[in-house]
Amino acid sequence: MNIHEYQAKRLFGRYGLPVPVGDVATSPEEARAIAARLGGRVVVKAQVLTGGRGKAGGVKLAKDPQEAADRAAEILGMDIKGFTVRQVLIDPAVAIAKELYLSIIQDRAARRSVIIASAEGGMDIEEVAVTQPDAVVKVAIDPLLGLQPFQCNQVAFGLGLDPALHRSFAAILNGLYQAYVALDATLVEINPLVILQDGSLMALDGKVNLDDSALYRQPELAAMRDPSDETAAEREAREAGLSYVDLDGSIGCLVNGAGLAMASMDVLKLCGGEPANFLDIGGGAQADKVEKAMRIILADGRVKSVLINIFGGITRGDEVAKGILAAIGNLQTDVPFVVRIVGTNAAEAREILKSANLPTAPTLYEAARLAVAAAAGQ
Amino acid sequence: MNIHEYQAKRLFGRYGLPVPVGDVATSPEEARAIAARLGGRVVVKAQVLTGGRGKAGGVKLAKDPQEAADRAAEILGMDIKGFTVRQVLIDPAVAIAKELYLSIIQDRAARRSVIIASAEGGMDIEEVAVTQPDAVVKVAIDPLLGLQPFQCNQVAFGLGLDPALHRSFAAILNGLYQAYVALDATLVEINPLVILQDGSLMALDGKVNLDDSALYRQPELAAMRDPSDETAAEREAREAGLSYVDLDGSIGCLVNGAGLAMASMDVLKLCGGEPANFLDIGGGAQADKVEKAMRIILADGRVKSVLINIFGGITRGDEVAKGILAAIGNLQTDVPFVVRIVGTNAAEAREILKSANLPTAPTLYEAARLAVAAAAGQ
Amino acid sequence: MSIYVDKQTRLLVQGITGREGAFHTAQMVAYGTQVVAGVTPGKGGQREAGVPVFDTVAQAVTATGADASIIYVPARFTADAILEAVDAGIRTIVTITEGVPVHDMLRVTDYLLLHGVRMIGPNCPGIITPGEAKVGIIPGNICMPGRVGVVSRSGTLTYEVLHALTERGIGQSTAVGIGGDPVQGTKFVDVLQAFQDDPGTDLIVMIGEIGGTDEETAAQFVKDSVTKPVVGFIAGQTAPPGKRMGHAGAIISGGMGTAEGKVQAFQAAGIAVARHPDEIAEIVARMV
Amino acid sequence: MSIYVDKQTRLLVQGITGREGAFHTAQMVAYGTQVVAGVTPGKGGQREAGVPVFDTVAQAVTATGADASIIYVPARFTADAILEAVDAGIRTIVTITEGVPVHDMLRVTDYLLLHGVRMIGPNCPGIITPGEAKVGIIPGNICMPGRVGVVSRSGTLTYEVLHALTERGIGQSTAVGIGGDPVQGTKFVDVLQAFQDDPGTDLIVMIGEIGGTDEETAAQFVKDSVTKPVVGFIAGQTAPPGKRMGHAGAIISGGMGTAEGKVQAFQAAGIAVARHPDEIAEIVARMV
Repeated sequence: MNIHEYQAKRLFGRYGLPVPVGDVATSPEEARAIAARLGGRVVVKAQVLTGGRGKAGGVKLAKDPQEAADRAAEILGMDIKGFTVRQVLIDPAVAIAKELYLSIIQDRAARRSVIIASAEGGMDIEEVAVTQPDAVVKVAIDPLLGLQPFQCNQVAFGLGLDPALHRSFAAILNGLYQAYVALDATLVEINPLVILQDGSLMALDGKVNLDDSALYRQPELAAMRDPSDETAAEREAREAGLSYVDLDGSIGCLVNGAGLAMASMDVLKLCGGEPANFLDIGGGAQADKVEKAMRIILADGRVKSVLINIFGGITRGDEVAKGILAAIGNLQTDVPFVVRIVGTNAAEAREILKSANLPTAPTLYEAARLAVAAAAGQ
Repeated sequence: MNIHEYQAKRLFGRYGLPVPVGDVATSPEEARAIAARLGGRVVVKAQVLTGGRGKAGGVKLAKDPQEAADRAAEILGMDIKGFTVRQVLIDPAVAIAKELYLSIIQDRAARRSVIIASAEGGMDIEEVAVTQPDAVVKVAIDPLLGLQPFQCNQVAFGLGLDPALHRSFAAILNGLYQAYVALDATLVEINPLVILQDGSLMALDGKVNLDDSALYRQPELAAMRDPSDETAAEREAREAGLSYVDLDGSIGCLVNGAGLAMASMDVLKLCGGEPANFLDIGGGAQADKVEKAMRIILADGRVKSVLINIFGGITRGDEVAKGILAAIGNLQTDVPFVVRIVGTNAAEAREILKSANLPTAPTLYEAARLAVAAAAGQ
Repeated sequence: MSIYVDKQTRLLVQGITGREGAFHTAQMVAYGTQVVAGVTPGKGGQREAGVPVFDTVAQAVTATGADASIIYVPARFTADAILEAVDAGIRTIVTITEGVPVHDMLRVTDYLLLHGVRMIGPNCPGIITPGEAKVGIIPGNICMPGRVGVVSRSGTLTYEVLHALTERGIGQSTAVGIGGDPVQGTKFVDVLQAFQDDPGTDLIVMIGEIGGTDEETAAQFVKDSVTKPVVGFIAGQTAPPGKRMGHAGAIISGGMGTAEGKVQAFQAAGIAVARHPDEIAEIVARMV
Repeated sequence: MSIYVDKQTRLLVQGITGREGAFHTAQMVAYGTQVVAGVTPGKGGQREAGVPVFDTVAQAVTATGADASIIYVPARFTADAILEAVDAGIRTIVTITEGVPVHDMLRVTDYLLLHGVRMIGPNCPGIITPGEAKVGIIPGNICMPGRVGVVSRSGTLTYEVLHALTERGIGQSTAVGIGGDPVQGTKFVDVLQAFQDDPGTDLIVMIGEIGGTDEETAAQFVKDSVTKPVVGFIAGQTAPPGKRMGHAGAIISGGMGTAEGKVQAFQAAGIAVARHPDEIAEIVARMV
């Protein structure tokens, strides 16, 4: 789960990081009031859950409250990479001497959290890593020990920071790591971390990605979820305990297991179709869950056919088939279904489905071919 | 460093442990006022930095404020194992269903902190360990992981606690471990941890031993030091950066290095003498430190002679000898000194000392023999 | 021969009295796995599927000599359960539980590595050595003893492959589901090394998916250190970037972890890559 | 031959520009120890006693190939310095610093053990392999090369013994001061095992003191696993219970750690026990 810049910076502030004192506005009037309260020049920043808002015109300077309101009016409602801007952050403009980059991420391959820092702040770090690999400092943190003082030194010396800044930099890095652990974050990023002209450090931007699996113990963070970060169907699926991702194609997919669901999408594509979604109904195939999943899939008007691919494992295939029939029976739809059940009692399952006039197939490839044909009206 | 029961329990309270709501009194009048404020029966407990106060009559029940004042009057001023009682703790008396023992100690051999628990509370745990070893539960804590929930389970099941108490017991054990780490304790102990008749748990007594080496980062705890825990000479030595322990003999010892100091005492004993002190002046032998050490030794009127045993290592022996002479020159004393210097330039050192009429010896044994003879007036 | 688990494995079930734990314990016992003990705090002294239940892992190990453990406890208790197993001397752990916080797993996997304890999972279907032991939830009836080693990040997709192999009469030495989380106790390379060392394995099937770089690392390892033939598949060729596809670890981010890159890495390492799942067993059948 | 350090040891000094660090670096260099680098954060680029100084241990190791480190930093920075050395791949660490909090050492020694890194100390005089390398503060001029191994919890008491041995013409293979703290990186048994395995050591001198049970454990180890003759001494026979005798670890508590008990354990293990320090070299002289 992602949260907005203003939320990230508020959280950072709790861990002692120096952040701007700005506030968030949902209207030009609010933006004006905040700018007036802050005094001086401000920066108006679109709050959207995607990158690249600067290039898209979502970040603008304003020299007074009226300009802040004008800029906010321009930015609010903008579409940035498919996200509509509903909030702007009004921060005081600051005099920047230098921009740095600082983040902590989970390195899957190393099974370690890694500090990534660069003296080239404000830029895309992945680009810096490619073009100036020496400018990127990486320090891995032992999860049992946590961040150690010597590692703060390594990063500070690696960035070539003025020794006078080492102490405040270490405090920021420690605060950032504390936040990272306490918030169950998968990424915390400050880009840019700026050295102001008065010589102090400030986290001018902030980004936090959260671990969905840990939200149960982060109720405050869970409540920060922005509805715009998922479609209505995705939210409905999440609340029903289904893994679902909206896609652009015309063939709905209903599969048990994430790997099998991806593979099913892949085979549809291989057969010339386009999947309308990823959907994993999880273990077994209880009738109520199947029905809920079908409703979500069919709510997408673009869906022209549905591929159901179930591996009957410990749950017997014939029982799964009955569950699917019951679910389809409760739905009023003309969209054709192709069902493929494999595994335990698959033959019996196919008999049951055929007797209900549902097209079946013995292999995934064949089922996908039928679903693609059905979507094409054949 | 040790602190009093009432201090330990106040600290425990900060970590969420249920402790009695009593207070400490230095006079019968204060004891009366506290008992009146608490209401009901109270227990009056001597606050001394030694064990066995119960057997010594230092813990008494009182049914009302007047009795509390009377019992406090009896206990205040008592001598318990050489410690004078200057404070009493007045705690509400509670209805006890069962007494448990719970502590966390540093196990030097295992280089681990170890939880020690027993269903036989209120008794000397070392006795229980010998007489009923099965009644003692030991669980070692990994210092990198810290205390884990499964370990709380192990202790709770090991004690045979009612499952209804497991949750509150785990909270106490977690709080105790937090305190142990946060306070840099070498021991935290609750004896007894009681199950009250209402079914709740309470830390009725509390003991905390602190790591002297960590006091620099525990200023609040360092300030709790009870002057009665060390003699005036020990305090003076500690403040001068000298390791010093008061003993009962007649021969002062001034040595560089703790092991060599202990060995020097041992040799005095072997030669029929009794050391008056342990004193390690540490690395080198700077004249001012030597002089300070001599003043502390000579302040003890029982001292009849002084053995100075110095290993001249990187500091040359002749320089050490000059430092000793300078220090002795500044003191006005009739107490005889025997000096032994070994190591680098020891021969030159002996020449310098002899020319100043100080008795010297080539070996520790010989020096000790001379010091014992000198103390006997020979 | 086999890897990780066999007839000698003395298995303990953590969370044995839960719904999942009880159901799968019965399945594992029925399969012939030596399930010697179960643990559920507070249920010590009971029996589940004929297996004695203990309050703590230490008690269970002392009483039964268990040397492997399977974990079915809820996600919020999983890290503690794993640490308890390590502490009690268990040497092989299979963690079925899904949804364990990543920070928990970072701490736990570090601890496991330092203590030399093998863990499979979390969020995995477990291990099966057909005809010997089933430690997890892989259906026993879709497998048969043989000489093909299977390793996969997936659950049901693995079952498909096992089932297809068995239907063709191609048995398996051991099948290992390493799980779909970003931080795993056991990676592809660990299992590849084990299969390479196992005289009972002649060919290896490796089923990857989008996200992370473990398939790329595994491909390099195959190139450098595996002499046995490897057949591979990557799921998620149609997955869009930035979206988590069911598994917590199945996400393309920052241009990394695409199916295309993984397939290329497999091909560059000489791994025979199937275009769709049905093809995996077909290719294996041609090779054995 | 020798243990732990020799002519090949490439030593790094942590805290090289401090008063102690600078003084003893000069001494170690003068003795002939290969001191290849020093570290003091913020002083990178300087030289101390001719040795290049770096800001971090990682930089120093990369630049110089240091494989051992000696630590002279103040107590409050010692745990961090040790962890930095381990992180940079240093395999042998000598920690001279006194007064390191015990909780710090519990964490650090656990980490060292898990990573297989040898640490001597803290609160110790270090190691000397006469004629080869001096890593610590043991005066070089009181030692000579030979075949007696010395291990001790003490500083100057050890110097006494080394000096007495040298005066009698009895040289030493290596002398190790393991330090006087309650929690040590290296215990008597570790050093006994190393001397037992060292073909250059014929006889072992072990100098213990009151507090803890390591001498008792060492005695049992001598009985079980050491075939070379051992001469022992225990300091603190006149120390009262409950009082810390200078060393943080030198305290009799709960009736444990008495000199009497340790002497008995030594004797029961067949160790020749000296009654006073002067006697140690006398006994050794009779035995060699």
